[in-house]
Amino acid sequence: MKKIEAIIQPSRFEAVKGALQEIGVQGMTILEVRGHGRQKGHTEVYRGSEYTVDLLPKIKLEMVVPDRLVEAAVQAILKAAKTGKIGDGKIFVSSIEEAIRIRNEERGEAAL
Amino acid sequence: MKKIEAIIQPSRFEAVKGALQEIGVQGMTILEVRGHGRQKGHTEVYRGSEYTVDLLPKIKLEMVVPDRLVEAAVQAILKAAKTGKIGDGKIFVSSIEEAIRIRNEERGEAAL
Amino acid sequence: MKKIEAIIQPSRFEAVKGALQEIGVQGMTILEVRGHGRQKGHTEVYRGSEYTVDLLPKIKLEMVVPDRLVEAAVQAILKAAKTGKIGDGKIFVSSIEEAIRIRNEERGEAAL
Amino acid sequence: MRRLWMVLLLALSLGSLGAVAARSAVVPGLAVRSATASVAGQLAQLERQVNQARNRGDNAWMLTSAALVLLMTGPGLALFYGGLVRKKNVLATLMQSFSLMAIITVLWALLTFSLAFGQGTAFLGGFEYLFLHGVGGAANPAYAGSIPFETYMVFQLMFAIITPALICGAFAERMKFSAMVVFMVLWSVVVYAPMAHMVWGEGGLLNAAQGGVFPTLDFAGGTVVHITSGVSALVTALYLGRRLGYPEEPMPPHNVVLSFIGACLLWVGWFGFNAGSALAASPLATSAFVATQFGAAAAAIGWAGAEWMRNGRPSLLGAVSGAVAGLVAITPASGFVGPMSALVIGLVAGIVCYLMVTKVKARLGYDDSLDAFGVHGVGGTVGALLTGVFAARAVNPIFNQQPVGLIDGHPAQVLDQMVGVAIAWALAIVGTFIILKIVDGIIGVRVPPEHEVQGLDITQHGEEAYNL
Amino acid sequence: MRRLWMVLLLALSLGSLGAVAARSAVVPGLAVRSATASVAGQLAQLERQVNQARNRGDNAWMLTSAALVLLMTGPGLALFYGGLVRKKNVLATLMQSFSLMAIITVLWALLTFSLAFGQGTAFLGGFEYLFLHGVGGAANPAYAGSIPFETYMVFQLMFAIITPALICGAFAERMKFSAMVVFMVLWSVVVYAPMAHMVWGEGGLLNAAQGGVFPTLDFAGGTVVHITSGVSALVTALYLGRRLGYPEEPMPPHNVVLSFIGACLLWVGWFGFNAGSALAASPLATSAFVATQFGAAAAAIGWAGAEWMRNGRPSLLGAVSGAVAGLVAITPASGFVGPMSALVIGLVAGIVCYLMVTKVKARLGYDDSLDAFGVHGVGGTVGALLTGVFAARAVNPIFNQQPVGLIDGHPAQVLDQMVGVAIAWALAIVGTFIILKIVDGIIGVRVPPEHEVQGLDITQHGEEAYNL
Amino acid sequence: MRRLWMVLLLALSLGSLGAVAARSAVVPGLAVRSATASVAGQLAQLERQVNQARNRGDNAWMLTSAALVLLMTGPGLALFYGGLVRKKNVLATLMQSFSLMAIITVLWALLTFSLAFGQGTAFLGGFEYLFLHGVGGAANPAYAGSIPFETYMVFQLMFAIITPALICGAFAERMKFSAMVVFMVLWSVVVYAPMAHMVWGEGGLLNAAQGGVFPTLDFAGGTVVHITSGVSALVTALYLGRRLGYPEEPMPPHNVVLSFIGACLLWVGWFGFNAGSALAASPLATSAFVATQFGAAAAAIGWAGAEWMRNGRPSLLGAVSGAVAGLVAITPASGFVGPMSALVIGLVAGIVCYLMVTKVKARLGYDDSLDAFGVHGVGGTVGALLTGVFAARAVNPIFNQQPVGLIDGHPAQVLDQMVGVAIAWALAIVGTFIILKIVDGIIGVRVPPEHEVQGLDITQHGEEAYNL
Ligand SMILES: Nc1ncnc2c1ncn2[C@@H]1O[C@H](COP(=O)(O)OP(=O)(O)O)[C@@H](O)[C@H]1O
Ligand SMILES: Nc1ncnc2c1ncn2[C@@H]1O[C@H](COP(=O)(O)OP(=O)(O)O)[C@@H](O)[C@H]1O
Ligand SMILES: Nc1ncnc2c1ncn2[C@@H]1O[C@H](COP(=O)(O)OP(=O)(O)O)[C@@H](O)[C@H]1O
Repeated sequence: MKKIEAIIQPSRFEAVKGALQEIGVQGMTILEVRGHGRQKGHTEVYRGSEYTVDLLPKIKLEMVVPDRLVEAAVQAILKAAKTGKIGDGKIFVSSIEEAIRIRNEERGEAAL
Repeated sequence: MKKIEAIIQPSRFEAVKGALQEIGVQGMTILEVRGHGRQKGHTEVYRGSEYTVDLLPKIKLEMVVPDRLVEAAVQAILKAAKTGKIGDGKIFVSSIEEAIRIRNEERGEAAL
Repeated sequence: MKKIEAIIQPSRFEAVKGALQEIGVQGMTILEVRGHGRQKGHTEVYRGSEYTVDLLPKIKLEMVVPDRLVEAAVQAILKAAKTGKIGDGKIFVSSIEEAIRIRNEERGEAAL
Repeated sequence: MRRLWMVLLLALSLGSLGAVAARSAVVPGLAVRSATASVAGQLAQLERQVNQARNRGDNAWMLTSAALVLLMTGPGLALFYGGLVRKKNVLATLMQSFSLMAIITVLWALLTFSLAFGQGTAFLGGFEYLFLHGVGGAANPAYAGSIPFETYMVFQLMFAIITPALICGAFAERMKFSAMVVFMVLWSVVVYAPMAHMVWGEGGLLNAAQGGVFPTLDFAGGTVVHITSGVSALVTALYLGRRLGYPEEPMPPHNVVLSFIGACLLWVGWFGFNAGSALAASPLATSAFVATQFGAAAAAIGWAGAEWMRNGRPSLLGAVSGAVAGLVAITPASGFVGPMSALVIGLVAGIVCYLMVTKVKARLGYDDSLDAFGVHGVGGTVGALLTGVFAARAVNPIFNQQPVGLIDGHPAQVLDQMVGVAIAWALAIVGTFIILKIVDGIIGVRVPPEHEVQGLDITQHGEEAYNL
Repeated sequence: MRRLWMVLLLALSLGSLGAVAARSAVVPGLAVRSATASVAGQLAQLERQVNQARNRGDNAWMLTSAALVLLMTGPGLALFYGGLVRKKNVLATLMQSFSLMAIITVLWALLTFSLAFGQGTAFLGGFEYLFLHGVGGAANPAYAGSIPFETYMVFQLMFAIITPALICGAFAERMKFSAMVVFMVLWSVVVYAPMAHMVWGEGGLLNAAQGGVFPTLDFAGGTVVHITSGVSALVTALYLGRRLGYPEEPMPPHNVVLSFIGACLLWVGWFGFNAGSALAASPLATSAFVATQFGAAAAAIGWAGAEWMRNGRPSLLGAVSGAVAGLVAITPASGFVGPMSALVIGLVAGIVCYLMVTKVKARLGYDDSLDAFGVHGVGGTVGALLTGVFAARAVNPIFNQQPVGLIDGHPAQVLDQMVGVAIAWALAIVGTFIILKIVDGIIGVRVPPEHEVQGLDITQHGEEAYNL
Repeated sequence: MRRLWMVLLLALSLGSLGAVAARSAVVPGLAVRSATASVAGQLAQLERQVNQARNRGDNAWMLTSAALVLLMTGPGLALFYGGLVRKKNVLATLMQSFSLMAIITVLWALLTFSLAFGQGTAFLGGFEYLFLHGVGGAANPAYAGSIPFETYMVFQLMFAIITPALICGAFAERMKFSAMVVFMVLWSVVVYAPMAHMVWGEGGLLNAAQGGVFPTLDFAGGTVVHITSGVSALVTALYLGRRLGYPEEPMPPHNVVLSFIGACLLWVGWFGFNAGSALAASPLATSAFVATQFGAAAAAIGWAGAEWMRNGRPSLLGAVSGAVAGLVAITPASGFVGPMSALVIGLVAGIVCYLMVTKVKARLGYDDSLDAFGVHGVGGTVGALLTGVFAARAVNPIFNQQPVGLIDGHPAQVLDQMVGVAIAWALAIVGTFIILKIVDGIIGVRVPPEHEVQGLDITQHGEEAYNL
């Protein structure tokens, strides 16, 4: 099993969710995060104090999928999230050793 | 060392925290997340626009524990978080290579 | 590639970000989380109901870096985040198998 | 699509501009007022004009007061309560207050104003004002000689709205919306209308201004508003039972800032409530205004001070809760007591309500979610009794210059106050219990547990307060 | 640094205390008022004093009303709208209302008050009040005999502010701020001033009180305020086109609590709007006050009830939207109809606007983001027409005791109302369309798509509403 | 448990219903008013009635104004400030304003009203009104002839509350609550009471209406309220030193929407503040009302316009800050200047305060957290001086029809204004510095650094604003 973490632009979220569902990835967990990277932020001024805001709102998706689905999921995300502009985000893949469904204590891929 | 990630129903959080403390798991990090899975959402209507809300509020716990504690922790979570209804959530286990306590730079299991 | 997760005091965040940038770590994702550990919380009273708040606000940084940068990044975080008081937080290191930049589909270390 | 629309609209507009073509204007002839009256006639006319002039000032204040009292319910009380519940129930809580603003208004127009202020018996008004028949621009001297009867009606309406809204604090986070609507309609008829009639209505049993059998002093609604609602709140809290998870699970207020805004608006609006109850912009209104300010201030100090002594720190929520408790307690007294008495009443109420809410409630174990009983029931009772103690003829010679309250030399007034209080308690308990039984039988009063867990906003109203 | 400052400040203060040294006080002599007039003289003087006394009461109410109407725009309407947009656009939405509070005020002082209320022609006022020349403490009987003309001016100013602010609901989340400013200045001159003049100005074409050619009943601004703004809103929504992602992407209100606060403040402020339009604290003001309350209540029930029937659940947003729709519809009628008619008008408006916003809009497909047209355009039109139906001489004998509305026995009034409505629609459509063309040509009305995605708060104003 | 309760309550209620048994009602005899007076007598009586009628109108407005001024502090100012701080300090910030609403009220009742408005000396009032002795329903012509003295007292109380609350902006996010309480009590006695007495009190040194030695024009509190608070704010900011992390660490407002709501309520409430200072619902009140609206509007444009030119974008926070600055500056002038002058004063104040807050403060490096000095100290000083320039006898013939301000032909008035300003600065600096020293010595004024990091909400009050 692999865990896919994708950090994407908030405005692409609905599209990504749809693309993943199409290829059969149902379960996922969504976090509101702030991202820092190459994408330059913007300046905000409050009563003369200037702040450079370089933490931009992003959506992070975490999903654990069977190994065979990894590449399909990555492709689905790429297709739906890509706008070609700096700040589109990243996908990271790592290993998961065990998965358990709390409801019925199923383990392994059956639990996903 | 293993990292346990548990996505649970918000209403079970206090019980899970208690169960973990009983078996000696103190340190953990808590995130408010939204989950998408089999559990069907609900419909919301704002001035005639209908939205199907399929991102439901969940609590995610992350804790890094020594290998020998993993199974006990999983059992504790299962016991406290299980209601038997769809949407109870998941537990994922993965490997952690290094842990460091910032305060005193201790490393490894001593840092947990 | 390694993933570094650091849970730090919110008040140290700007310093840590600066320290990481100095050693060349640009990309990172920031989450607002609540931490539970040795640091004891505080008591809040609302109309006579007392709550012990043992979930304290923390900032979690996640960054994926090439192996060679791991130790430098850890040191940078330690230096900037350490105050020596309980609650300074933890750093966890784990393996990442693949990284992809959504914008141009670059993979591996080039994507970081 | 957009273009089509544009063209259609432009066509319409050109057409209608044409309609202004030609039509002769008929200016209505000016009424000529001949004025050749004798001195006596002139004097009489002047007197009428003087009355009208005074009425303008009084009406200005009473309309302002009516607006202020509506402000107390929405957004005031709604926010006060809405901030105290959990995030998943905030809209449902606001909706309780807001729906009462709508429903009670219509009910009042059709029925309950007449039941409360028609002549009827000592216990309930008659039907002469059904559909507001005969409630117009002329004053009704039985109630207020210097303002339109219609002003009195709408001012009283605002009281009829906030009273049931106060009860909502007790059953917050677990009552069905449909059940609440039916409950409140029945409650307005069965509890509110009779109580208002007894205390303020023509010929009412407790009407102190018009020689009721047990003359109960209640300037602005200690018995009518706060005791009835607070005691009914207790009954509903007991009847519905505790919220799931109470008291083990922490249920801190989801947004204290909202409660703060609500409390401040309650304070400001309360000037309309109390000083408006003078029914004129008279010195008595000023006196009630001052008592209101002083009662609130002293009670905020009382509650927060008690916290400071017991917990080592005063809290904002404590201070605002105290202010509300003080406003409740000063309500019946506001038009009868001087400023120093107001300070005492406020201070006592702040401390007593603090103890009630933080100590007694915990010991007794009922779940009055937002302390509707602890603040309004208890504060109202304290205030009603202390009114009997501190009322002074120097402030309000209601009994033809005879002594009014205990300190003023009329100890029996305390007994009369007790009768009023007891009747209010009794009516609230019996009425509320019966209505709850009925509503529970027909639709059920409590939401199913899974809905309670998910939150009332989604399950009762299909919306969420805060979205991305 | 800190020390240096301290020293400097202390030095300054010691120096200035010295200045109080010595200077002889000259107490101005007291004016002695001799009073040896005959009875006739005394009577005449008394009459003047009586008038002054009445004026005080009326002025008290009118100043209160003016304050209430400003409260409707800020924070009322601003919050109502601000809660409905997405988080990234909330400050921009508030800024639209707030900047109008500033800009329209200055414009009014310099130009538009005169254009609206100067004598001029049947279509537009003259220039005699430019820079408020001659607008002072004395009453102007052409408008209001018992309050300073300056009071009338500032009361009307508050209407001139909220009217354009209402339009903002239609183009929310996508219009350039600079374009909005220019658009609104032009709109106030081209649409608002003529409409206000025609309906309320001396010699206005539709002025019912002063014998206009088509006497249109509009007590507090159904045509002048709500139809002009609502219809202009539709035109801007069509002209600008839909928001990116509409209607596929969900765009739920980011904070319904804010909208609730705003709606409640609108309701309370509306008492100033409608009852203030009596221009005196008279029984007519009370009547308008009551109609306002009843219209809002019935419409909230209408809208939420319709939701309950169609979706199985009433929503808070529905209830407050309904209340606003009812307030809109009762506006033109408020000083002409009795309480039972107000209930009917409210109920009809609540249901009609519900259908408009939830069914018709979806079918037609334009993106009136916050339903400025659906509520104000439609509600205003419904209200203006129903005013012709329900207006009664018993409430307001505006036509010299002749029948006023359809039911009262004057069916032709409905036609006059239609003329007024048609003119308001036409003026709004043509005026708004032309202004949009001009502004679009000069600066462009819509922000670039990437700014729209990022949000107007950051891109137009360089700030964010909510920070850590 | 629940059952037991139910039974108990039912028993109680049945018992008390029994008490209504029987008791004969004694209807108090009706006072018969014989009315056989001569014409002269009738005239005299009519005159009394006329005065009473006028007083009703004036009292209606003054009670409304008092309520509006309280609204300015809570929730107005509290939210304005509360939105600007970081999330961890919001409740502590609200608590500062709210606790002053309570504490200053009690202090005023016992002591400070007398110190401010008793006769006493040119510098401080006497003790005759301790415990509000003699402050009742009758008018006190030395202050206001047509309203109860008690109305005047409570109206002035609201000023005494907001003035110290304004200072809180300077030491936000770092002062101990206990120290704040003691500081404010002392400050009210040592700084506020004398200043109010000098400018407005009978026999006060600067009292322009009653022939003070240096007649300083201050209609509604430019010196008394804004300079004293703003300058004291500067002193506390310097004394306490900067917040930890200032200015390197970003400290953006945690919720600009709250500040917006606060600013709007300040604007609306300010009508009570300024127009209420006419102490009657007179044409002068209208004039002050208009000046208030115009000053706020022009200043919002001034500040936001300056931002637009310098940053390329106007901000909402800038616009509302500008409006507040304009309201501050117009305060002393409001009852003395015409509408066009008000526009000029507002515009100047908006620009000057903008430069002060954004440029000068940064250069000088003190940490006036929420710009209490930059807005109130600077705006108040600008306004006080410009009042001397623009005051016109046509608006307010305060000097017996003699010219009033510079443009009116009385250049010396500017000097008198400078004296008033200098005294206010001096008193504020010296008084505040001494009090700070004392309080710091006894309890310490600043929270420990770890508490400052954790936030004042938790450490000072044991609560958090926003919970799950
Ligand atoms: N090394 C990294 N580790 C974790 N998150 C990262 C990393 N680099 C980028 N991110 C996340 O991806 C987002 C987009 O990255 P950015 O560098 O701005 O653009 P791009 O990926 O198009 O080059 C960032 O805002 C951040 O949330
Ligand atoms: N494959 C997955 N990867 C990550 N999170 C998941 C995955 N599947 C489920 N989740 C999380 O677990 C929650 C519960 O899952 P769901 O499918 O609704 O119920 P159940 O686990 O009882 O079948 C989801 O809301 C989501 O947050
Ligand atoms: N085993 C763990 N797994 C995950 N997060 C942890 C763990 N232990 C601590 N943390 C996080 O680190 C924070 C600091 O830990 P704490 O025990 O309070 O202090 P310290 O690390 O100084 O001993 C906690 O609030 C929590 O967020």
